[in-house]
Amino acid sequence: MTSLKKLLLGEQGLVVIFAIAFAIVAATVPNFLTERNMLGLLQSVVTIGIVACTMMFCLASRDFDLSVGSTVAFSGMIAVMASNATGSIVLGLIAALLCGGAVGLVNGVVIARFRINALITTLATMQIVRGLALIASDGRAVGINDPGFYQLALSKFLGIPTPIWVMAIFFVIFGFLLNRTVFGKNTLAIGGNPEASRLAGVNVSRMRIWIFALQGLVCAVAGVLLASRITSGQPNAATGLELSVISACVLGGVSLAGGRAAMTGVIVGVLIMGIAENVMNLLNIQAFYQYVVRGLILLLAVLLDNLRSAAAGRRG
Amino acid sequence: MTSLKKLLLGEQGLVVIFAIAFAIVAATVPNFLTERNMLGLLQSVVTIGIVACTMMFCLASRDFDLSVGSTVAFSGMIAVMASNATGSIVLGLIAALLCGGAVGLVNGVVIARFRINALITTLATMQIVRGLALIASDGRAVGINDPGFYQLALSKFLGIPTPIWVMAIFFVIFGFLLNRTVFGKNTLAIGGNPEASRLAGVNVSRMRIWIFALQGLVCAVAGVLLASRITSGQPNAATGLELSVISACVLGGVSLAGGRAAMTGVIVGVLIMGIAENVMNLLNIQAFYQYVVRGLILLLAVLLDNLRSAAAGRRG
Amino acid sequence: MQDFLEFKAISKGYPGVQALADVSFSVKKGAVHGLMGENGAGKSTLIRVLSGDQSADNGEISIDGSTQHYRSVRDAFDAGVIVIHQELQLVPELTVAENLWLGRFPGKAGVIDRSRLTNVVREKLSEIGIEIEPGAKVASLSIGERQMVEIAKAVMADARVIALDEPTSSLSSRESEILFSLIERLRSQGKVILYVSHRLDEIFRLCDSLTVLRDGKLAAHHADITAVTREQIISEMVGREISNIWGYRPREFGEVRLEVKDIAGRKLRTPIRFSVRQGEILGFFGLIGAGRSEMTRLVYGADTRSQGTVSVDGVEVVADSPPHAIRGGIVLCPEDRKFDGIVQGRSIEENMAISSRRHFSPFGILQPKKEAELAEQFIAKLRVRTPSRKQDIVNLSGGNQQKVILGRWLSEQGVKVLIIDEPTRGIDVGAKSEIYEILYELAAQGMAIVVVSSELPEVMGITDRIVVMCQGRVAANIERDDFDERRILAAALPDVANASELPNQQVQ
Amino acid sequence: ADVKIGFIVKQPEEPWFQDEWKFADVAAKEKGFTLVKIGAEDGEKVQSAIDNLGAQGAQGFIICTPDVKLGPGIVAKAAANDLKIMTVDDRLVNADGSPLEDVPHMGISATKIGEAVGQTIADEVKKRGWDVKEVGVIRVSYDQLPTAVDRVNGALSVLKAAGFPETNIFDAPQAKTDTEAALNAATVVLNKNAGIKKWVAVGLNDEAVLGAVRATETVGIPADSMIGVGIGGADSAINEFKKPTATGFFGTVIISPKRHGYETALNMYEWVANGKEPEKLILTAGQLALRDNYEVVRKELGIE
Ligand SMILES: Nc1ncnc2c1ncn2[C@@H]1O[C@H](COP(=O)(O)OP(=O)(O)OP(=O)(O)O)[C@@H](O)[C@H]1O
Ligand SMILES: Nc1ncnc2c1ncn2[C@@H]1O[C@H](COP(=O)(O)OP(=O)(O)OP(=O)(O)O)[C@@H](O)[C@H]1O
Ligand SMILES: O[C@@H]1[C@@H](O)[C@@H](O)CO[C@H]1O
Ligand SMILES: [Mg+2]
Ligand SMILES: [Mg+2]
Repeated sequence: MTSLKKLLLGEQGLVVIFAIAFAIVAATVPNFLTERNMLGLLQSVVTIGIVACTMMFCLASRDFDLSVGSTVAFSGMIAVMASNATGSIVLGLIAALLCGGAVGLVNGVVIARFRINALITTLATMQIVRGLALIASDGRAVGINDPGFYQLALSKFLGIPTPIWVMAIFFVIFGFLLNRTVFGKNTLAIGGNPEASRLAGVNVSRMRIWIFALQGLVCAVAGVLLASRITSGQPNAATGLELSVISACVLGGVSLAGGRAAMTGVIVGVLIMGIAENVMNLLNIQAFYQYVVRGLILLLAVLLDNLRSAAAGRRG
Repeated sequence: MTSLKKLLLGEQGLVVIFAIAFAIVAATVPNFLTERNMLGLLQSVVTIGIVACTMMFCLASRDFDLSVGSTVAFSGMIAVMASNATGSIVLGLIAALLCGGAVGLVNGVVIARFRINALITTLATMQIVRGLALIASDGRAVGINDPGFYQLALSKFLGIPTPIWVMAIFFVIFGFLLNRTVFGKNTLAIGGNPEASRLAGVNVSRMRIWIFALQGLVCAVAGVLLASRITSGQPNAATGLELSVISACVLGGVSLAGGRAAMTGVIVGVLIMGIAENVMNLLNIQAFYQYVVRGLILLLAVLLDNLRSAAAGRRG
Repeated sequence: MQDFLEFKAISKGYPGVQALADVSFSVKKGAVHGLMGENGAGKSTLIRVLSGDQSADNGEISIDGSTQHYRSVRDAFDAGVIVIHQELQLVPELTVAENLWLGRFPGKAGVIDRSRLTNVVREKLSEIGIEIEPGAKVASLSIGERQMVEIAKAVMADARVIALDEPTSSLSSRESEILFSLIERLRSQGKVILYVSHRLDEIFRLCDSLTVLRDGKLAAHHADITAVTREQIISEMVGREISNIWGYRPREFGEVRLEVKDIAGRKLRTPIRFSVRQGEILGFFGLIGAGRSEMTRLVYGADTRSQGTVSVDGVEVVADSPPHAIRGGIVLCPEDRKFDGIVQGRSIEENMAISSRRHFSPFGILQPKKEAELAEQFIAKLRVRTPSRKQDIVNLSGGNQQKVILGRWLSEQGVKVLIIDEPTRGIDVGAKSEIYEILYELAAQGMAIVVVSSELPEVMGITDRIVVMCQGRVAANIERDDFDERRILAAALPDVANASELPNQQVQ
Repeated sequence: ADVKIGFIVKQPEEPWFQDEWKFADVAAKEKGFTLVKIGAEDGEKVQSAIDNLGAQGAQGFIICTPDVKLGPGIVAKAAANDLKIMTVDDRLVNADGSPLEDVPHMGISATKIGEAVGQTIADEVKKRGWDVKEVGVIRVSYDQLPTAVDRVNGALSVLKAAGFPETNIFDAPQAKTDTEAALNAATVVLNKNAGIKKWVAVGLNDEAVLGAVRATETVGIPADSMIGVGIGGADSAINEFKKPTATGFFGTVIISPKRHGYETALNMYEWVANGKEPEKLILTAGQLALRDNYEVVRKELGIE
């Protein structure tokens, strides 16, 4: 009894709660726990999962990035257009990474150097970048000429599609970055107490610029994989992604007030979002009711986590 | 020279900058400064303007409300359905206010009493309420039976349409509430330091509940006016409103970190958003470029304000 | 010995305030140099300039003969300067070790060497006698422990110049002793130490030389501290003589005003009962962590009580939240002004009127004139140093912020019970005696006052009765006639054998 | 085995798709198969929707795709999950823009529908005896949606041919696809050209045209000086016809969700259960409905 309580309320409580919920879903929802469905589910969260890695850093350092959806669409677009134009997939990828990184860099510089509110800045770049994507493509999707491009998403390794591997590798890398490196600790420090970090000699504005630039790069990776999966560059892709990603992070215990983040939490947050969607479709829940259910699941998930941390004596 | 500088960098600097920008636009953009266009412009910002009044309180107390768009749509829907069903416009209005207020109350109680993150809570209610609006109407627009309902939006007083008057009255009321009442000061205090305010005797959780409930009521008013303007209840109305309203507030100098807000600022923020849209259409700027321009204007506006406050020695 | 650290004509102004005006003095190598002055005199500003955090408008600093041109905290650090600020500068979400290494983590290629991270810290901490687990999150430490972590920063960095801004204001005497011996050791290593404090006996005990600031200007410089007296320093600071700082006057007590029966809460498990009469000032004394602050929070309803009742004038106050307590006539001045006291971003006036304005705001509508009058009144009465009542409270010096919070409750109406947790922490000598005067005045009007303090001389000097707490329990209840230092201390100590745990004892 | 068929649509909140689903459900009930309805707003959602159908053991699906260029990806995904595929409303295309002819399709031609709108307006203007040179055209546009561009351009091509001068065509870009956005954009056009007294409006759907109609009402242009013709024929248009007095919303080109929903579902069922492959291409036409005949038209189309 007490050990169960300990397990639930401990550091890894969220993971435990998630495992229990997963087991219940697996036992009750038909077709859920099949290899096919699991792979499908994982693929469906690739974009959110990858982008959540850097969003975690962004939120942990008390920043905010609304431009991720646009950047994913824009860099996917660029990847397709550049590789169509040059005939080389590699050049396409490089172009996409450059563009994504550039968007992130601009965000970072404007926010950290000109000290402009992150919400407004990224709301602005969100629109500007979406506009650029639309202008570049004249508002229409751009098809991929070289079928080799599709292989990025279609290829498999050990029976598991490449995008899932990429996501998994990102989870590992960014988990390591957060917990084991100076970069990660400085990120948490900036979020936890910017003033103290500055007084301790952390170069706060350079850190913030780096985080945003990284975010841009990571969005480009997600954009390329997305374009490959949907076999075209779509200027309207990934709208609303920002809110899903931020929700996944917050669900996973990342604090919007900065300073608190954990990779396992974010992974769980991402999976909760994916599973909710997946199960609702498996159960054939009507579209309008899906809205309501999605909202309720979000509420329930944070409520549970809150009860847990309240019981554990932390501040709300 | 120095007095000009003082004017620009003073408390009312944003207003002055805005006035200058307005003068430039009026002088250079044909058809801008006509009575018709001014009235059209004001009418186009009625929804944002009204909702911004309470969003200002919400942000000033360090909270966040993403559910406003859904609540506007839902309560507009309810107003139409209830007045169709009962044959009485007044009953329809009451029903809408009750529903809007109820949504706000639920937000407030969940956030303040169960101490759940406001972003997640309102993201959840945003979806739940949108779902309810869709379910209630089966996803269809609901026409208004009684033409008297249209009069809410079409009627004029002193040549100015009622919705503009309503917005103006809200500006006055909420400006007064913020600056001249205990309620306003307590809101700002909570935003500055919630724990200190609590210990100073401010009933923080009751205040937060009130603010959200008020936000819901105000959304209902905006929803009713919107339904009247478009002569039907539309479940898909006002999507994305939350971001526009929050931008208008932040543009107007409301701090997302709480504790800072001014009604004049918010009015200017709302007008900037409306004028940007209006002028782009007057100048016939192409749709895709409008995205880019909109983003740039947002950036420019905060940048100017920032330069101003940096020069004035305030922290960014 | 050589002048090692030199301030040359330093000036620094903020809008409306000249925080430092043409301040010059120098400190020798291997010396502990005291820095004193009233609240708002400019001590912290000088230290911030030294730390590279703020740049002076004019003047320069030279270390070991070379003029410094640093533009950031980092540069100052590289030049061998480390500063322990008046406000704690820790990241609550990180561990003790991480906080101590912040800004210069050990490791290769950006990967943190975790064993070095904790081992070095463990070594250093035990070397200086601080018993804190390096892996503990700072958020889980008490204020005193956090202050020790802050101080440990000075040891972690191998600096030539160390500045400490009011380091003992929230330390227990045992912790203070650790700090003092640490300072001795640093002095013997030839470092320069700049030491800010309002406690004269600390200054006399530690310092070799002393500078007094007043209104941002150099008021006095004493190259040899043994050549000055307390009285002289006080008059240099305050500009007048203060003969008897306590100024205690006996009073008549009336009926029981505050009656606390068997209250307990999560952090205070053993039920506590006590009562205070009209006109009585009751002191609570104990070591840090004895549970005094927790007790005050329970009485005030700031934390939830698991049991017990609180009544005022025989009427039970259902104080499950501060507003209820205030309406019942109980107010609390919390001990942690940064987190529980000031409302950042708001003016002095608003910080003062936040509670009392409800009495003169009909239908919730403000009366700006009344608020202004009130603010002016208490700014004058408490000698708050500020250019205007409209000043944002975060721009005030630490001590002046504390005064504004006091003003908040002094301006409240219908107060029957005033609870003050550490009333004079960080407050200068001059203002201290004024605050005591105010307390006597209020008591004379029939108010029941509870004063929680870690300074034994203060509790003994101003209260009518002392409740001693130890490990969450009431250990003794002593009337003024029986006040005896030894007896009080004996009751405060958990274990008589552990006699090193003495609280601050400075008698002035 | 039990037959399970998916029906994926791009915008489940749109009444049109609600209707398509409703009629598909009728077919499901008749034939006794399971219909799984999934909304998929973008390419990524489409991918997971197809995976999801595969995982639950469906045999085929019908889709209205969020973007026609998603074609190759959708076909590949369907093949990977061993699902039969048919498209409805919008036809999938290749990277080079040519239609994927192998995939059976039932749909409408966006350009044709637009042309019907243009024709209706041109005829009515003539009937009212307006001088085309003095009539303003509001083009309520939402250019990031390719179908919207095709429809609007279809309408304008007819109007231009009928003599409407290019200089009298004014763009009113909607920031979003709702009525309020159209209303705000159209208001600016009207105010900017206060000299023009007679107006017509085209747009991507009924909501867009309604916005323009509301705008004329707000600036005081009488209902008989405005001709707006919408596309779709869902409730927002019908509500307009039900109003006691005629508004500037002259008519709408109704497209029938019944055939699109019911027939596609039925065809897919026949294909899955009986191996009967559907026709490769069926194009349905829109039908004009006006204030006085909309009930009849709707009956004819099998809605209502
Ligand atoms: N950022 C700021 N903006 C405006 N005024 C400031 C600012 N920082 C300090 N001041 C003012 O400068 C003066 C000196 O403050 P400082 O903090 O140096 O005092 P101090 O001697 O450390 O006082 P205390 O003993 O209370 O800590 C005060 O009047 C204070 O209000
Ligand atoms: N931040 C904290 N987290 C957990 N326990 C704490 C914390 N601060 C204090 N405690 C514990 O709560 C109890 C009472 O502490 P409290 O702060 O009331 O003591 P105090 O006598 O007022 O001392 P102080 O001078 O530190 O305020 C002690 O057992 C202490 O160890
Ligand atoms: O997007 C449109 C939809 O609105 C409906 O009109 C059917 O055709 C689709 O292409
Ligand atoms: Mg100080
Ligand atoms: Mg205490």
